[in-house]
Amino acid sequence: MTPGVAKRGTTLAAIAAICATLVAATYQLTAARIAANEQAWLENSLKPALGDVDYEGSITAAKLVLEPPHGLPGNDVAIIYRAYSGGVPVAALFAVTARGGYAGPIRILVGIEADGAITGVRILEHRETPGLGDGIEESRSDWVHQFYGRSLGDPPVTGWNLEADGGDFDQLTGATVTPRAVIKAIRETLIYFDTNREEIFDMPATAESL
Amino acid sequence: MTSGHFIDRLQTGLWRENPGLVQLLGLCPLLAVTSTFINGFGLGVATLGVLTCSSVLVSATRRWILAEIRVPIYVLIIASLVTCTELIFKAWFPALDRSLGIFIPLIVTNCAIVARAELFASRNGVAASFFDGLGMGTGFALLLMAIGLFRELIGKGSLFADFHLLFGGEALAGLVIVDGGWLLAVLPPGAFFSLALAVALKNYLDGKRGAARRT
Amino acid sequence: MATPAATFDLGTLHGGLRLAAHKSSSTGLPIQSPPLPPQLVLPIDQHVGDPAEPLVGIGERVLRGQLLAESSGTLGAPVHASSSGKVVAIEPWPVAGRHGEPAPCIVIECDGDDRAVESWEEPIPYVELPADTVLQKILQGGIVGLGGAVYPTAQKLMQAVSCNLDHLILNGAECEPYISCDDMLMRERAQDIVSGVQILLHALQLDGACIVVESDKPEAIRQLAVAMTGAADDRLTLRQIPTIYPSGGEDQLVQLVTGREVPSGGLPTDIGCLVQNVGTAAAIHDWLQNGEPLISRITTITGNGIATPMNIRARIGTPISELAKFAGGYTGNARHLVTGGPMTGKSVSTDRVPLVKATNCILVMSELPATGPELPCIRCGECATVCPVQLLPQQIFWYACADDEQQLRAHGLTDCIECGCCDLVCPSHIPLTYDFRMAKARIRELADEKARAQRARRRFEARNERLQRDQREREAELARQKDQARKAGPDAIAEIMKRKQRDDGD
Amino acid sequence: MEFERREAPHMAPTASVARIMQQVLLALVPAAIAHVWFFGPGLIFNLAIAAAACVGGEALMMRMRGRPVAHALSDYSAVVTAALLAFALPSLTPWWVTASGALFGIIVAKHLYGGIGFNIFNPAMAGYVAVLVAFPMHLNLWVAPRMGDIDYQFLTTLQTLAYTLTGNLPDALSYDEVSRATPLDAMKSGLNDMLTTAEIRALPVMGDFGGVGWEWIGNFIAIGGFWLMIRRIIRWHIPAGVGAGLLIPAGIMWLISPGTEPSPGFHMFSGAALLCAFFIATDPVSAAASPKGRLIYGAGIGFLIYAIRTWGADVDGVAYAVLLMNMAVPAIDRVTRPRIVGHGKDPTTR
Repeated sequence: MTPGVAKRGTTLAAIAAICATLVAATYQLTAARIAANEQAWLENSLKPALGDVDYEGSITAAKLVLEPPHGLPGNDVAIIYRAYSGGVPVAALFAVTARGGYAGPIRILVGIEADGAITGVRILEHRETPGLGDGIEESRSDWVHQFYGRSLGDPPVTGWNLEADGGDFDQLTGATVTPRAVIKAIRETLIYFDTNREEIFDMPATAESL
Repeated sequence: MTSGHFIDRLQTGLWRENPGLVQLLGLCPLLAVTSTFINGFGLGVATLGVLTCSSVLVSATRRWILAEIRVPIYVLIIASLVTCTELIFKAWFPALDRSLGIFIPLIVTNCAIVARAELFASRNGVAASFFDGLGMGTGFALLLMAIGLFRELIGKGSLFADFHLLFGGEALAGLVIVDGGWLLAVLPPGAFFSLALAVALKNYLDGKRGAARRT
Repeated sequence: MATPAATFDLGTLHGGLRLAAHKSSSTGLPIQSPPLPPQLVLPIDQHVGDPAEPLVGIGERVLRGQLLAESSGTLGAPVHASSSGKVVAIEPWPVAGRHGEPAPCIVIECDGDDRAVESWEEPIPYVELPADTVLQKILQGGIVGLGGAVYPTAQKLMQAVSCNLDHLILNGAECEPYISCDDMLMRERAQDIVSGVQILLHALQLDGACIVVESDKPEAIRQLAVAMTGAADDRLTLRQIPTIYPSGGEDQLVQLVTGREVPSGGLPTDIGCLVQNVGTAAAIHDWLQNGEPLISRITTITGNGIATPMNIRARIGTPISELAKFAGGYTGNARHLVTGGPMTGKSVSTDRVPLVKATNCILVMSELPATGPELPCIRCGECATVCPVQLLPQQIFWYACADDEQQLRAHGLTDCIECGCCDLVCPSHIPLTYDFRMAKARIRELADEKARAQRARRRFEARNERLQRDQREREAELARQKDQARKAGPDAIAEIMKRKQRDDGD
Repeated sequence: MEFERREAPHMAPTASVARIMQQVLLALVPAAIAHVWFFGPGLIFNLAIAAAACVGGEALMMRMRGRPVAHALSDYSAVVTAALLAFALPSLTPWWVTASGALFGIIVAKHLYGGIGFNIFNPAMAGYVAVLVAFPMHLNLWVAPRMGDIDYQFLTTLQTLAYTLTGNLPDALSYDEVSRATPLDAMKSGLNDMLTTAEIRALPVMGDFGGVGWEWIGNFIAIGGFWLMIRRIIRWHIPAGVGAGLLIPAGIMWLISPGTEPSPGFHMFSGAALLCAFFIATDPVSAAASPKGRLIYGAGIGFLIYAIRTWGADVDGVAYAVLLMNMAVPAIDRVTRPRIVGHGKDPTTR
């Protein structure tokens, strides 16, 4: 080993060490805040779908992760968050995937009260045409509001369709494909909830693999 | 170096050799995040910080940096600074961090930063490098903000929307001028058109100034 | 009609145009003979090739058919007096070949007697003569290609003999609008054409020739068929080709008749074909059988600027103003004078120019209808559709604007035959042919410049090398002398020094 | 006598850009009448607005570029761009959508590239894509055609004009009542819902080949196109290429799986395929130069239309197909340069 190489190696190592220290220090400084932010963000993003349901504790704690096949819409992981009040189940949140949109899967969040009425619907992720299919987002139009408080039976299962398909629900102006996919996913979620109500609330939370 | 030199450095970065307008560096973040003013502002400030710090650090350590290993060292410095920036954003501006997504970590790949380290900071004093980084970073940030402002105005019909991403608090709609706009502007093609218009405008102004000087 | 003796491959022409013929106005009358003009103006150079030198002086009396000028070089054709009279001047005079700019001419004041120089009275029994003797005879007749290219016929034949010829094509296509002189010639003098072709066959030692006529000349075809039947020569065949401009172009005719393509930059003889105009064949007949050199030709005088369009057989050298007078004079709207056809003819600034061997048509036209300004090319591709050489004129135009020599060559600018088809179909009214002519000239200039630069560089390098060599030689000589001196010792050095001083003193 | 000199050839050209463009416009008239019959007078308003914007934009740009304004306007090319854009837009389109498409096409796609003859992209299609991206909602509102639909709503001329000027429908009507899925839309979402083509074809919007009304407009467009071909304004290469590029893959897929693939006839008579084949792709400026190149260019467009319709997110792919092939033109021109007569053959071959 020549002195030149040794010198280069030492310089590099020294600078790497300084940089690592810098990053480590920053991490120490921010880690707690970041974790809190993440938690808050998740809670905040789930909350709107729960409407004004009162519950105790953290909703993210009692999480069910279902691997396909699970009977819920979509053929990827479905997540169910459960809300309890005094040990009594009050509502469940379903993060499921709607198929049949224009541009790939649409990840939606459906909140259902214990009695089967919808507390809220939110779109988590989608790639629908901007200005057209993205009206399903709550921030763009109040299209999702029409589902609030409705349940399987109000309307009956055949009514859970677009008006254009003989159902009870409006389409989005200029777009039918995206709303149709979303309604279908909501309908299937409602049916799943209806048939599996007990199991959903009784199952132990899935262990965090983090 | 006199203060005149520093002003000159600032002018170079801000206008004459603006990284975005003239050198056309860092186009990926420039085109991807500038759909609103606040996004442009966030990434611009982050880039400015990283660029200034990296220039100063590279300049300060330039005596010990051997030519053969300079690139790994630049990468080390810049990557560390970017990681720190990302952590800071995540801790204090989480919403903006989500809105900017991958582009904060991607500041690492912004060639404007490596270019300044290689072309300027490694050959000049700390003070000069500081002003160079400040000038270049500010030039880049201002361009990001200008394009963000333009695209937001044309594409969404609003100005300075979503300020809560940066400052927290209640969601602000900003100044909504008209409801809805020319959506094309906030989509990727709009970014290209906006940058092209900005470059054209700069060339036009330079040409006009050049003509005025000649006569 | 004679039975076909040779089988021909059938080719097709790419593109081309079907143009309004405008020929019937000049074919109503038989070929007319205008009176002798008071003055004849004979340009000394009426052919392509080496310039000719006048053989007569001012004041000299000349007879019809007398040699006036001859080329000193290997490529040229003599000029004969078209009538008898006195040489009054040898001076620059406007000529059609240069758009009305002056060129050296011999001016003869006709005496009206039209006395002929002594020549052979009897037809030359060419069949008994060896082929090269016949070629030599043709050379003396001053005959050039009468289709308009004016290449000296005898030399064209001589060059062809050395090639591996298998096709002799007689061009009676006459594809340009307005021109009908070959049509009238074929109608009225079919026998003379057949006779001329027979002479050509003998001179070339070929056993087949094909006379090709466009299908819009039924009367000419009929007369030729009659003449060929009369001649009972089964070496001759007659063929019709579709009436498409520019089927009468030499290369295009070869392609149409044989299916072979003349290679870029080459001649039809490279692929075994020789093309002669029917008028040239008749002129060969006139010279060898009647002893009359090329002192007159049939020309069409037509156009809406002429009162009575017609074909006339006029003496070479007759000023066009005289011919126009004979054809009833100009109409009120005569604006442009063109020698040759409307597609490739040359616009001339004055009618003082004389009729020359190349003048197959005198076209007097009114102002063309206004076509509007030149607009940007919209790349419609019509020009490429009609281009007989399958060029892409729109691309060439683009590169011509950019002055991109390399791309111009790659896109075949030098293969452009300047037929004018692209001009006519261009909806943007871009003068493509003119632009291409200019671009060609620039390319030639560039090539010349490059060659000059190369020569200069070579000279410079050679000079450098010479200087270096001289230097080396001087050094070697010096070294040798030093060496010698060292060997010879001090005395010798003193001797050398002394000699050197003496030399310098001289 | 003295004469004026001029350059050969001494014959007047017969064609002119203005005449070509006028005849293209004329050829669109039957299809326009059919369009108005089936979809109401919106096309006329769109045409007027697009024409005004195109001509205005052209004049403005020529002025800014210091070129003669009158020349550019007298060639009618801006009007043709306007007509093609108007045909591509739904009959109910607010004026600012039409105008911004027209201005984008003329200013960005045409003049920033150097004006007529230099534009790489088809201005009408560039303008269409710009508004398609910018106003997707407005470009998805096709009114129901005049025939076949039981509960079809038809706006009066005045209501149509009001919509064009304000972007608002009459109070009593909602968008969903006025608009209907286009045949391509219905086919795509039907297939998405796992319906068979036969079931989809039974929907009231479907006609014999394509959609009700659409197929008739297609017929008239084809008639106009063939008339242009007879007049030699356009050549057969590009339409044939588009047809082959679209119909061959569509035909093969349909033969393999007629239940899940729409028939070639449906592809041809739906959307803008025929308009593209005869009027859009045949824009000479942005097309390939040589006949062979034009065949390839057309086939590329046809295939891309099929590909985008079948595998893409968009319902119709004409505009994108044309723009993509516009980009390929220099490459096509390079490889399809015709052999110059007298070149590349062994001259001694007999």
